[in-house]
Amino acid sequence: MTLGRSEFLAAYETMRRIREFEESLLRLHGQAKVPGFVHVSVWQEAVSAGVGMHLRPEDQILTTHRGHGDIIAKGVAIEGMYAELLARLGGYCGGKGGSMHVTDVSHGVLGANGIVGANMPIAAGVALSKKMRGEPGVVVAFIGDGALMNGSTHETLNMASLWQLPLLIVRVDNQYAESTAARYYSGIPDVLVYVESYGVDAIAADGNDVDAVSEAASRAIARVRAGSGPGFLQCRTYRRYGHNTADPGAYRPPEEVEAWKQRDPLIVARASAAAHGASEPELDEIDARVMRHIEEAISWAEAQPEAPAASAFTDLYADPATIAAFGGTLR
Amino acid sequence: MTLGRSEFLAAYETMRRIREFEESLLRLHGQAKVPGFVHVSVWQEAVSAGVGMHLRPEDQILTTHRGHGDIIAKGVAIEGMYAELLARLGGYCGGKGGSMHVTDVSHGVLGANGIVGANMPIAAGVALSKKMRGEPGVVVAFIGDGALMNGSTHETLNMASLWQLPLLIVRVDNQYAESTAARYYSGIPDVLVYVESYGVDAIAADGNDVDAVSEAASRAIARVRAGSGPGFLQCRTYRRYGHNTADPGAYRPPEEVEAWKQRDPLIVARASAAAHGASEPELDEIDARVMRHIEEAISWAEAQPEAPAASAFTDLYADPATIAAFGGTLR
Amino acid sequence: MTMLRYRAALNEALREELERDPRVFLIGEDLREPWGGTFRVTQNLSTEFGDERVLNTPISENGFLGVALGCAITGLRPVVEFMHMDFAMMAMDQMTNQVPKIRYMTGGQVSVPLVVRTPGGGYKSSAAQHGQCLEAMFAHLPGWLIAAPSTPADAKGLLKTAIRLDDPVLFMEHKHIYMLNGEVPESEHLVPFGVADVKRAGTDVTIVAWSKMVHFALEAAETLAGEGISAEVIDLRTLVPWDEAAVLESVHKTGRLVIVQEPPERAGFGAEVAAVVAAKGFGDLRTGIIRVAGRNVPLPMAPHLENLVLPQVSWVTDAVRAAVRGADVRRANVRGADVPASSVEVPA
Amino acid sequence: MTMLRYRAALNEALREELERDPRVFLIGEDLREPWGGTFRVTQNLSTEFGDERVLNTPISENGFLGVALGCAITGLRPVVEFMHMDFAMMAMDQMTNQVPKIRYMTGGQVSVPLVVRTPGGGYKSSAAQHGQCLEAMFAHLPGWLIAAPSTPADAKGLLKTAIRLDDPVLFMEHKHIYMLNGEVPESEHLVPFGVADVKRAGTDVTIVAWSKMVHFALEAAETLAGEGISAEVIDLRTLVPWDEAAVLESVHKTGRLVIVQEPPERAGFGAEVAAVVAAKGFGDLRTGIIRVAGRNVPLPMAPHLENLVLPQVSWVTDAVRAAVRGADVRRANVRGADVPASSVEVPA
Ligand SMILES: Cc1ncc(C[n+]2csc(CCOP(=O)(O)OP(=O)(O)O)c2C)c(N)n1
Ligand SMILES: Cc1ncc(C[n+]2csc(CCOP(=O)(O)OP(=O)(O)O)c2C)c(N)n1
Ligand SMILES: [Mg+2]
Ligand SMILES: [Mg+2]
Repeated sequence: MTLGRSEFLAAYETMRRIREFEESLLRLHGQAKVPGFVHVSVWQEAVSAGVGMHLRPEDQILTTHRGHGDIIAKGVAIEGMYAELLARLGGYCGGKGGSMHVTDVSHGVLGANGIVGANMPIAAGVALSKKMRGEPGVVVAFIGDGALMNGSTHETLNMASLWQLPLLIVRVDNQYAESTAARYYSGIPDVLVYVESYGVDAIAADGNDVDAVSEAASRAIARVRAGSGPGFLQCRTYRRYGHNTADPGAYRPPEEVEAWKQRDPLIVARASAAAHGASEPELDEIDARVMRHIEEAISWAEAQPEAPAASAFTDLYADPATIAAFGGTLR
Repeated sequence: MTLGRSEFLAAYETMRRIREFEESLLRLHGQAKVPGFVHVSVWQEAVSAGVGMHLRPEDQILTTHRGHGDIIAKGVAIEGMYAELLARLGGYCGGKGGSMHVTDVSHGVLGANGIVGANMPIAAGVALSKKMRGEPGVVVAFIGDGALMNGSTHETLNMASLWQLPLLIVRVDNQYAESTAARYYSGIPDVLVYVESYGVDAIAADGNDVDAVSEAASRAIARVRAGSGPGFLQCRTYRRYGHNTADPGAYRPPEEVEAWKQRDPLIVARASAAAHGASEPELDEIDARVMRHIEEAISWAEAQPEAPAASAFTDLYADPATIAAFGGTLR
Repeated sequence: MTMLRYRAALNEALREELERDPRVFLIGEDLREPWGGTFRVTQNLSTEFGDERVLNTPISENGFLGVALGCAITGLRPVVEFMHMDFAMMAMDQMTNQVPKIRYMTGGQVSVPLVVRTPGGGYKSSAAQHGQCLEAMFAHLPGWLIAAPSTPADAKGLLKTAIRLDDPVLFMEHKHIYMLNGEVPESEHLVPFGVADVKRAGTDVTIVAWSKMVHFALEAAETLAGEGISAEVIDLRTLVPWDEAAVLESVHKTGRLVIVQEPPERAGFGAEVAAVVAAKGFGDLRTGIIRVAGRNVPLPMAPHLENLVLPQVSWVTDAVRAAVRGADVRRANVRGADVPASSVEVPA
Repeated sequence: MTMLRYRAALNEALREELERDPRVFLIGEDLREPWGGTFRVTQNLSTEFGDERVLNTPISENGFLGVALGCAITGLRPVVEFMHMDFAMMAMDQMTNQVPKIRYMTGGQVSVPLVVRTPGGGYKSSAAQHGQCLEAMFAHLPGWLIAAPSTPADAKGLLKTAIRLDDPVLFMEHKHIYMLNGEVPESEHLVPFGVADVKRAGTDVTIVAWSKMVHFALEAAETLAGEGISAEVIDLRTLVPWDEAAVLESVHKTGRLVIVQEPPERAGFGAEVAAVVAAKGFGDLRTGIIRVAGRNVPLPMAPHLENLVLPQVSWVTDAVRAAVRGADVRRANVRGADVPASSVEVPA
């Protein structure tokens, strides 16, 4: 238990916001309002919140297909996220990105990614860029547990160590890659030992306890921020739902799901409220405030017009000379 | 010192054969008889010989752009290798492969590879195939030190461990990847620790001492052969020449090259001759025999006609139905 | 004949070939029960044939394709799945430099009886990294055979053939038609590679398509018939080899060619068809060759934007009308205002 | 003007841009002194600008391209080198799913001022994994710009432009002409993208080429001039965008088109040129479009085999003669016996 009262309340609010955002997406997707497919992070909120609370405006994150929580915890407005996912005007990516590509550069969110593993080397580059330009800050790449097996992990850990990059990799270990449990995809006995073998500092935290995540993240981030080289934070957790909106999650034993239900990070947090000097009614009030915010944000987003048709053909190229060249006029 | 007299003499002969083969290629390339570019393994012969001597006909190897030594040590005839490199009839790959692709399936050589890292997953597949088909034998993938940094290494080590494949990776650590010394490409403090973190058994041997390599290789291969899972053998060594026929090797301090010259594996072996119960004249005789063989093999290959023109258009597809389909007749 | 969905037809092909040949096995991500593949193409197969024949892999596309290649050159017959075609890019070294070249490079010492099954296809609001049809890239790499079936029957028949061929096959399925129903011949149904299927006969214009676009072509042809335009629809079924003879014969009859492809126009496979006809069938052409294709932009997530970027049936009908109108071949200007100018890419 | 070799012209472009803009840096394998790149294109630059501006990387192509992308979207201007174009396949996820799409996917929140320099090219007996020209693959991926210079002057001028553009550029060099000498304008020489260079004017036939093939086209044109055939040679210089107008204008004049490309014919970029002309320039064509291209096989190592597989000057002259002879456009049969039937691939 390391969070002070106000930090705890803030973390709780972030987790609740993520939770309700994710649950609302399932509803909106069920109503065919959110197109495509969506990966939600319900029960994983403590990782997003516990890491995000230690990040500053100059810090940057890159996340995954299951990244809504990480993005919200970095301070991005849910209004723009809803607009994006509902393909409305005002969406962060003009409706072109959607769930797997939410990006808000102004808040240091350099993108989610639909390709497992691909965000890691890009994040290493953002970190290298900071270092080369002498800019302060930390870069965080969130990955899933299954992503660890992709070659990108190896290439990134090696370069991050070699070049001593201000990069923190946070592994959100929900124990499954789609339907595949870790024992079927991993031959690595101990992930921390593996990561340490690159000379990268690696620690673990209970991913369902926001106190634990926060404590570990604060240490890991401080180390990276101090210029002591890259770090790695492993958080064991569990996802409530199937892999995405197309998956009932039948490959998981019901007892297992039931056991993790007890460890819902919001339940865990509520159980610790008193110890943090917070009261149930305070938390109820936060819940109510978040619910109102969610509803308002959805209403706002639904009231926006569709992303304009013209935007299908913008934003591919940046340079006026390029655009001119395609148009036939050249500088 | 673990080799018996006759093993020692055989290993010495293999090393000498590799040495003279490689040196002859440099001459033939200089005379513009061997086209393309060629990577030779001079001073690395102890690794090829020390590993190769423990391999059986049913064992299979896959090697790299610098793989002539590994291939010779597996028992492949140098005649066919010369023919291949000189683009003559009788070359193992019909002149289509050349130095970087020498393959002799009948001797268990499933190919060199021009793409760094690419042979590892293929080798893992050959090992899986053995396991699935219940066939005996070990698969060896030779890699360079620089190759370790490629994502393929990670994916292969993980799958090899996960599926407990009969695979041995031999890392021929000549301390440079082209011009780049290890300190500029690797952030991994200790390669053995790294490899062990996958649950893969890893050992090291002095790559310029064929006794040491043989001792380590015999243990590593026996373990894999016994079905105890994959292994890794790290052999520190040095290459005499530049990276390939286009490289003078100017990035290496002359003192460094000079120091390694003293550790030429043939010199090391000769110094240990008496201890192995062998005499200088015996080794001289081997040298002479090898030299004769090399000259005869070159003469033979040079006397062969060019690889036939038609072969440029054969061997792309195997299936008669495929070939017929391209010809317009279909089954 | 039984009615089967496209994905069930694929499943049946896999089942029959797993049954027939013990060397056949499946390898890819999440193929086993109770999941059976992200698009459920491998449903029940791990239950029926055991986990030894249906391998789940780590998310290591380059690695497990390499593994499959190692198996293929040593006597097994792997059928690989990449969950979405976009992910084949992670395995592109093996896809480019290894699988299609190893037989040639080794002078024929090994064969590569390997199938890569993977679904391409947009129209699902899945954005830029989950909907590409990348067949053109592989068509440019000698060594691959490529199938892109449009119907359940062809899906089954081509997949069975692919598994039996001793050469590597890129088998492009299409996400958007997995649920399409159709009649499928039972058991030994083998469709040969390189033989197109004339899905509808016609005399005024030839429409060439493959995969999902065949259905757009057929819909357009139906509409056009009502206008008195008789369109012949040719489903290539396989792209390497493709049935040049069938297309040239049709163009000889119709004198007009419209090619429909889903992915971006530039350097797509439609260009190859156009180039061959512009060489070998030039004398038969009465008007310029028209390509209907995706616009040269990535796929946007929003469905209404995606529909501006991906071909629509109306684009096909418009193109055919333009082709038929294009009687004056001199400066035919086939990209008139009413034809989607699919190469326009950066409007103001 | 100074005389410079192609690779020295590239080196000069890099030096000038490193000098001009502190955000520019180089990243790739073995770029630093005393090696200066496998083909010595980056010679001396690490000495002049320091190791901070010239990064040597591990053999992690996908990884370091990702790193470069991360730098590009945060204000730096990386110039990446892949030692051989074949190795770009190791980085293909980043090349396909990330670099060219990230701007679009994010609704324009980031730009990608990133250049990937990489040499393609055979004719060096380097076999199947060290000689591919893979430009067609990238032309099919919206988001990339592509340059493929044939001369030292264009090498310099296009590379400087590429580095200054805010969009990702695939810059395809050619190994076989690195030592080619030519006049190069000093300092501020900027060649725009999308503007072809008519390297030789002519009236009977248009030959379109890029990269090394331009020199074959020019050699062929010289020979043909002796036979009274006047060939116009157009060097596209950039493939995305490519100068359709220049080609269409030329074909309008000549009525005949021969396209020369080095890599395998099937689904190469030549098909795109053919397809566009078969659409927009159809009315101008007097005979079928002929492609001269590599055969549809991987590259064999043996030089005498490689020369059967890769285009030769004689193939170009033969093709042009066939085009000029092809007066009767009806069933022109442009692939006569004396023209290399470059799609024939599996003889008995
Ligand atoms: C390269 C690549 N391969 C496969 C996929 C399909 N895919 C999407 S998410 C996923 C599982 C990822 O597992 P994990 O990293 O544990 O993240 P989680 O979904 O559990 O959050 C897979 C296989 C992909 N997107 N990219
Ligand atoms: C994927 C890939 N990247 C780059 C290269 C170019 N290349 C060939 S050998 C080599 C260095 C390899 O170093 P190492 O693994 O140590 O082997 P060594 O040459 O020292 O035997 C490089 C970079 C390649 N062939 N493949
Ligand atoms: Mg997971
Ligand atoms: Mg080395």
